[in-house]
Amino acid sequence: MLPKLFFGYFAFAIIVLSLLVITRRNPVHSVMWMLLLFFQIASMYLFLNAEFIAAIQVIVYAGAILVLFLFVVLLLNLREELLTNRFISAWPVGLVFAGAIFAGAVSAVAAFVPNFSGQYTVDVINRETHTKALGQALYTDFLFPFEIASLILLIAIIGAIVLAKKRMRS
Amino acid sequence: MTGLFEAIVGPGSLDYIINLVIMLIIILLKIAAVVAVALLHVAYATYFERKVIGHMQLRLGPREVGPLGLFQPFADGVKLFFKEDIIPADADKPLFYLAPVIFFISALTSLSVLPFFDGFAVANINIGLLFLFAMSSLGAYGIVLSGWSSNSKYAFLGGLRSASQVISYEIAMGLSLVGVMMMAGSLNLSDIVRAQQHYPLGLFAVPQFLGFFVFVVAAFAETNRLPFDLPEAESELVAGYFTEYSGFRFALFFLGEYTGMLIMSAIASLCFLGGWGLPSFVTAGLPVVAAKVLGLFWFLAKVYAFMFFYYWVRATLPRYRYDQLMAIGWKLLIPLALANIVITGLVKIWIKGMV
Amino acid sequence: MNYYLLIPFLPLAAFLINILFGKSLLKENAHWVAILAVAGSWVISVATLIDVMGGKTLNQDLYTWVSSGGFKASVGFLIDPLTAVMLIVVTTCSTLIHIYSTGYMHGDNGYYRFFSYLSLFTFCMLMLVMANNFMQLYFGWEGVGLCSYFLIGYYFNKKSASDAGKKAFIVNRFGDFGFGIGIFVIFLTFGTIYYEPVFSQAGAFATKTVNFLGYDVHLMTLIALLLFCGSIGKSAQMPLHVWLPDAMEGPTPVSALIHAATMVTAGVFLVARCSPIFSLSETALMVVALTGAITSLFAATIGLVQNDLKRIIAYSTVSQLGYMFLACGVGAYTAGIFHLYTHAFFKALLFLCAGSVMHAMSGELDIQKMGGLKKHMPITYWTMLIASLSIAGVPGLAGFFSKDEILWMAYSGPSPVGKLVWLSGTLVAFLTAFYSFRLIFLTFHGKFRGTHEQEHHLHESPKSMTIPLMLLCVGAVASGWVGIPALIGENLGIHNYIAEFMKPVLGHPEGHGTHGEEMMVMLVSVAVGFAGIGLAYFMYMMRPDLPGKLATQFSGAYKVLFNKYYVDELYSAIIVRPTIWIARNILIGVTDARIIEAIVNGVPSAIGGFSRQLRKVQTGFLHHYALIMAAGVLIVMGLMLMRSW
Amino acid sequence: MEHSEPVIEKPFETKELTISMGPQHPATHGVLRLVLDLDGENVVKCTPYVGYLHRGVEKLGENRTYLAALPLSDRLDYISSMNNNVGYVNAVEKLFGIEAPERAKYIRTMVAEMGRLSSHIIWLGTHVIDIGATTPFLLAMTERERILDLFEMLCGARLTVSYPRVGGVRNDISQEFLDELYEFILEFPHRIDDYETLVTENRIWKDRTVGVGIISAKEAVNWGLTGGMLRGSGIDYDVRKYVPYDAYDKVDFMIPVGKDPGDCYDRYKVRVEEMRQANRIIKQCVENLPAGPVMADAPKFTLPPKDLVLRDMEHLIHQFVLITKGPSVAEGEVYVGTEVPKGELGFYFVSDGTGKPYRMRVRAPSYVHASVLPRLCKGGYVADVIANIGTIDIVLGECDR
Amino acid sequence: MVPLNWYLMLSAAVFSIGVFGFLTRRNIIIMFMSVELMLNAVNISLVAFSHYLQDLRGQVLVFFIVTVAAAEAAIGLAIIIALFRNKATAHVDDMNEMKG
Amino acid sequence: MTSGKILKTVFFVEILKGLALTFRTLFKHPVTRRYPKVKVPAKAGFRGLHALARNAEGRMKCVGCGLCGAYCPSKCIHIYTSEGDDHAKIVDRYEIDVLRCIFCGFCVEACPFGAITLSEHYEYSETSRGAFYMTREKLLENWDKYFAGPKGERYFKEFWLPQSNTYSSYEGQAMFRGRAKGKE
Repeated sequence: MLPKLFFGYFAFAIIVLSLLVITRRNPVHSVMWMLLLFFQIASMYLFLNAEFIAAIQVIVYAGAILVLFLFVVLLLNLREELLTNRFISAWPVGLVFAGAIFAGAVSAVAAFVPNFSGQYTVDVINRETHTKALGQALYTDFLFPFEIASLILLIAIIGAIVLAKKRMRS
Repeated sequence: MTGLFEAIVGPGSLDYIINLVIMLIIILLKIAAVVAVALLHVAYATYFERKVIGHMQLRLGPREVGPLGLFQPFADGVKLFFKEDIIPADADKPLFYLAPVIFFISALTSLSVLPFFDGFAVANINIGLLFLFAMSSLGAYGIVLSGWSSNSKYAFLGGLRSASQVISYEIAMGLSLVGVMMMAGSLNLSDIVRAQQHYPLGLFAVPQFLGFFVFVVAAFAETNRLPFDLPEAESELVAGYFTEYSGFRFALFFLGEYTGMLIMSAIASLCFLGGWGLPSFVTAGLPVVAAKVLGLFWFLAKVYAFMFFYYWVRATLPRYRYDQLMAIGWKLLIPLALANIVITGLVKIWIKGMV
Repeated sequence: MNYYLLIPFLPLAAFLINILFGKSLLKENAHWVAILAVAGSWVISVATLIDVMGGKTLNQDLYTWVSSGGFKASVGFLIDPLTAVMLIVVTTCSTLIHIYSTGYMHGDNGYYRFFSYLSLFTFCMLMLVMANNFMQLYFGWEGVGLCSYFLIGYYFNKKSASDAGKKAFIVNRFGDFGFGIGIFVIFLTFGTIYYEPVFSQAGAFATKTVNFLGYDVHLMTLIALLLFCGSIGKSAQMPLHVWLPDAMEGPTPVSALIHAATMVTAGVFLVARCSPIFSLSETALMVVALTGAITSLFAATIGLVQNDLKRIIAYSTVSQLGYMFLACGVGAYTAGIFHLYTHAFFKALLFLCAGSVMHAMSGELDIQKMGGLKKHMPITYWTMLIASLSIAGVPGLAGFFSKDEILWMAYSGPSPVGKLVWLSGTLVAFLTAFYSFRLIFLTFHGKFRGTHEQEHHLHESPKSMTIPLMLLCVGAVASGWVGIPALIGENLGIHNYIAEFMKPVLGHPEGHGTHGEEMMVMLVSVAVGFAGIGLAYFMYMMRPDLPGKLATQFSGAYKVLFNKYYVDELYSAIIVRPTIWIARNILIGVTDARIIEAIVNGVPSAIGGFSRQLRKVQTGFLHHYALIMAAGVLIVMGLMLMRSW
Repeated sequence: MEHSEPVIEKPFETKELTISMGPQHPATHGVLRLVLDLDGENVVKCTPYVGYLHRGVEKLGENRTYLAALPLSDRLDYISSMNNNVGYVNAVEKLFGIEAPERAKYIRTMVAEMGRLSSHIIWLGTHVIDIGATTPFLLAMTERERILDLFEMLCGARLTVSYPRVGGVRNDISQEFLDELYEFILEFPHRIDDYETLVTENRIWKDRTVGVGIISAKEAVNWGLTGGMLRGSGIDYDVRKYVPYDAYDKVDFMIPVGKDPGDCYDRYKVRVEEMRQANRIIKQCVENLPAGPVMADAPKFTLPPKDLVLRDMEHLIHQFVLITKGPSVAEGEVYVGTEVPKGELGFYFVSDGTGKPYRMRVRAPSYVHASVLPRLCKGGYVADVIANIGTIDIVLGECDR
Repeated sequence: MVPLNWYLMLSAAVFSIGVFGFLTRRNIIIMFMSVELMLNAVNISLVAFSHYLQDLRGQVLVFFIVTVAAAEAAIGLAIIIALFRNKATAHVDDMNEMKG
Repeated sequence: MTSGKILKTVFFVEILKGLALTFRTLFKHPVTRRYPKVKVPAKAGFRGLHALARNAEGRMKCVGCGLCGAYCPSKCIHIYTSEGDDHAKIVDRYEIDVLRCIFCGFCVEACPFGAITLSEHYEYSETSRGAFYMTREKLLENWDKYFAGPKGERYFKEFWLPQSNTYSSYEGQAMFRGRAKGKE
């Protein structure tokens, strides 16, 4: 009962916050709701025994990506845009599409029952600590993707600098 | 914390619920105790600072309110509470209200994972250090939002400066602690303290001197203290991001800043200076309770020593310029921290090879 | 683990310190860090050598770099006699050249940069020679290449320098391409890239063939030749030798360290290191020997007529490298390594002397504008003279022993081309003596031919430069005494220490010559050496007008030689220009103008009408695209759902 | 398809942020107002606005007798009023054609250098505190307090001293004063060492000042800079040395100079060294102080002795005439520049023969130095503006007059 | 015990909200945030899978998604800034230069 | 850069020196004067609040000549006189606007009779402007308050300037006499 109650709370909060994120007029407010949303998601990860992922969610998503968003929003200073329409005029079309995707997804997962048990049971993870287990997986089986990920980040850094660099007036 | 979740995820029964409630009450009491004690310490940290810096400058510091001026923090608190709360016109009010709260809460939350003595922490979680990073990265929101929502140029400049400073130095700080994590093999703060007891002097500060140096500098920058207090550089930006705040909201920033210092000192004490650990010949003959009390004493002594260092440096050094600050962060500290990681790794492999 | 590890990591630490703090803190003190580190490495190398002589070897992994599937690579170290000798060569030269550089580079803007590159180079070179697997070897290989690129282009403001750097880099790519494939083939064949299992299993694959490009190729030959590709590039053998003379654009200490004593010999080291593989393939050995012989002859002839001080020495280096390959090719790896070892001393010395001369001449390199420097710079003169005597093979000096060893091995060895390469080697010895002394006579004797201002400026170099010269000079004289051939040594009771020392790693080819033959070979080589010196004396001291006359008389040959057999022009003609020509004429003129444009103009006009209609789909509005994407997702989702139903 | 302009990559036109620094701002030393146009942290343009403290000193001077206008000069540069007084009386003495007795000259030199010390201490403290170091400020203030105590002992006022008089000084010094002063100057060099320990070699201080606010010697001359600003750029010019007044030709001191082009650090070094030299001058003045009168015997120009006024008719008449009409001066004009802590302070008088100046003009170094501020700040960072304000060492009382 | 389906449905709901936001908002920054929302929806389902299937691979994937999201945010926001320089607007319907 | 300098840079020598200095200062005696609690007496001859002197009989010394008002640089002294029965000048009002006063002490120098004085009193803050407009009565009261007894006599002996000895006699002038005794 209790777990379901908690899940209900998280599900409710996450959905409401998601809706708030996409409907606020002021992007700064959207960012703030998103911050809260990330916290809810991180807490939910804790319930799923993924503490490292929860920490990552807060540190990277809330602490880095969202700050980046906030910076850009502040930098562009879009105050005058607060007066115009939030949505495109054909927003019902979007609603239909989104609804269809939701319906499709729900119908796909409605009858889904997991029937596979891997080696990382809750006990194993608790014994080894989640971070260690994840680290071991990352640095052995997923070493190559890990390196690629670092490369992607490097490219992203360079790309961002090149794109946003101020061009000298020659 | 994992224990709690197990309890929740597992099958519920009445015993469970009762145990749960008792546990919750204990946790709440712990939280209350830690917050109350911490805030008291924060209050006296300001007093301590004013005294220390005063005497370093041939002054007396506060001494009029109460004996030796000991009630000065409360007098300040009362004054701030009753001051008029001014909100600038055109400020974004919700965010203006929210910003100091975020700043303060993010600092306060970090307290929950600090082990004050062996076996005592509000939450002894496995990712303690990561949790601290996560919380300190949230502080940036308070700063940016206060700067932006004030609708003031000085505040805005201060907010941007501070946010980029905090974000930049967070990297250096995180990397500086990686060496500690590697040596301790854990992110759990209690484990880190315990791991240190196998090292000479019971400190990581000795083998990790490079990391410690980077950490100290980054800690100063993270808490916006001299020589890195540019966000609130009085001579340039009046008061930086909280220029427009007054009264209670200002007090929240103020408290948040000092709590931040307290937490940085606590991290330094836990990760580099041996935390509650003390030479075993001292604890050996003592009963458990006394040893624990002594542990708390040691911990606090280390924290206060570090705090004293904060004040000491503030009394001595001038302030860096913005570009120099960034240059130090990115060009000196981060490479140094990376070098520290590499060296730590190599030495670790070396030692492994020798064994 | 033990202290051997400090050997590469001291220079690495020096590099890190210099690159991080050099600009801000150390500035003109940068050399201290580098010198201390390299000197430390040298001390440990000596200790290592002593250990190895005591029979100790080491093969250990330090750190697992990659462990993915069956592939495993690590940072690991192999210390055996070959490595020990290489360590001595690398650290000795490196230390002395570091010291020399403090004088040579004094006051340069990028002082700390120079020293950090030098340290990095030393680190990479040490990693190369100490590797216990091909991956790390390749790492060191590319690392030294990179440093070489940095250092050739050190004066990056100078276009010729940066061009030379690029040239070296690109030319090396050709070789490294083969080398890389070679390592892949090794991995495919043996399933590992560690020396020890590879070499021990090599025999089992001795007769295996693989299908390569439709031909059945002898597997070991394939591997050996692919590896040798790398050697050709790195050691500047025909036909990839073109980069080395150009590399002289770098600072002279760099030429001495990288392009004479250490990096370029990596190719020889590679062949020696992989001797178990090469020995299994007669074809490959023959290729090696012939390449070496041709290159040495070829470079020596070019060296005869060049006027640029450093280039002459550079061609001499190419020629001597050819010699080493020649030795390896006839199976005398020990002799090759021995020559590598002695060559490092006297060639580094030659370069440093050249640097000293440049220093005095304010950067002038044309030997036609020098002369009579002897009285101005006695130390440089005497050391350079000794180096030249050594390279010319005058008995008793280092060059004599190693060169003689090679020639004797070629003559007596089992190689089918042995006699041939012996002939060419002897000829090269003559040419070497000749051009070396041509250099000496033109530079140091006679009258000064430069400008008055230069003459006024002439001076001996500072102590920091001359002391390394003198130390190297000792090496150039004495380093050969560890390999005194049996012919002489037997009577004196001296062994051929180096041959014995190397035997466990490199083996020793059974010669089948008599003492008489050996004596003959030795006498011939000594005789041609003296003949070369004498001819040079005759042409440049007694009859200084003769060279000019000869040049006009045999102007065709002279021109060919002077223009280095037109190799650069040849490359330009057969590779660069045809490519451009094809691009310009065929691709643009025919393909593009006639064929493509016809299609391009015809089809588009047909399509144009259609696409003008179709284009309207592209509204430019992001939302439309997004909507279409969503629709696509929906369709895919629908299809999947339908399949599952 | 409609024709559209090809999209050319426009340079990113950032909106420049204009902030008004001052007149109420912690770092602008009074009521200086700077309007800064910022591009991020970079200063694109800096416009100083002055005049918030304008009191019309020059005009006031024209309505007072030469003798009575002296206290106005106190209030020009109110942290070194002694030096202003000395400048004023030197100019008036030249106009009157009288000369102060030897002892008075020594005393003036002595107290003027004390004024220089106190001014430089303020400059050092504020300059350093603006850059963030708080301790030197408070340590230095201790010493300034001692100087002010000495001033109080000397003439009964701490800040606006009005001590020198036309023709000498107000009163002779007391023995306690002299002894106290000597104690002070023996101790003071150690205090300078303390400040220097905290600042001079400090890497942060160097980072903040070296290469900031660079101005070449030639430019410095063209901008009309004087004092530490000029000497910081390597020009060896000091009024005390080149046009000596009072007892400056009888004491031995050096003029510290920086290098060309000079930056904030050079000016800092120059001024710190000036403090040491000032200390030296005071020491020499104390040791070589001659005996003798402290007022010139010039009854037409100086107030008569008080004890004689009521006894002697002639003196009483002088008293009345000098106070109500002012001294009678020949027509003419005079300019005298003196070296005050900020630079060259010049007084220019045009006399029409009456007891009041026809025109009184003050050449205020602070005004000149404030004008160079935009030149120094341009292209730097916001934080450099602070360093530059500190380094030009202006006092708005003098600047605005 | 909460069934896995619930998490997946929650994930689907958040994803659909993200899709809706992306399809209908005019402000490009909010559109970007919608993308982040969708990524987070996927993360939720991956972590849930990982937990229920007792396999860490799901979480490893989340780790990579976070990395890629960070890279994407950096590049995307840089593009937004570059766009803003030329158009001085953050509304996507004002950006139709790619129109055929 | 010499190696010594590098060492200094790496080990933060100059910063450590600064830290050592501040640490030493921590144990020095503070110089703060705890003003309202502990008052520092003004030095003799301090130019503080004005007072009008009384003569031996207790009458006001001022005769209303008006020199002080004429000399005053800030023009803050106002004297209103009238002719008395015996053609003597009667001072009706003698008023000083203390808020305008700059305490230069020129009025004291101008007064031929030693009537106007500046006392050593410096704590005269008030809450209204009116309190600073000193009338004759207030000024005389000041005299009683601050110059009662020998203090007043001493004032005229020492601080009533200039005096004839500033022109003529050099006996007992302050001269340099080495380090003062009793001060180590």
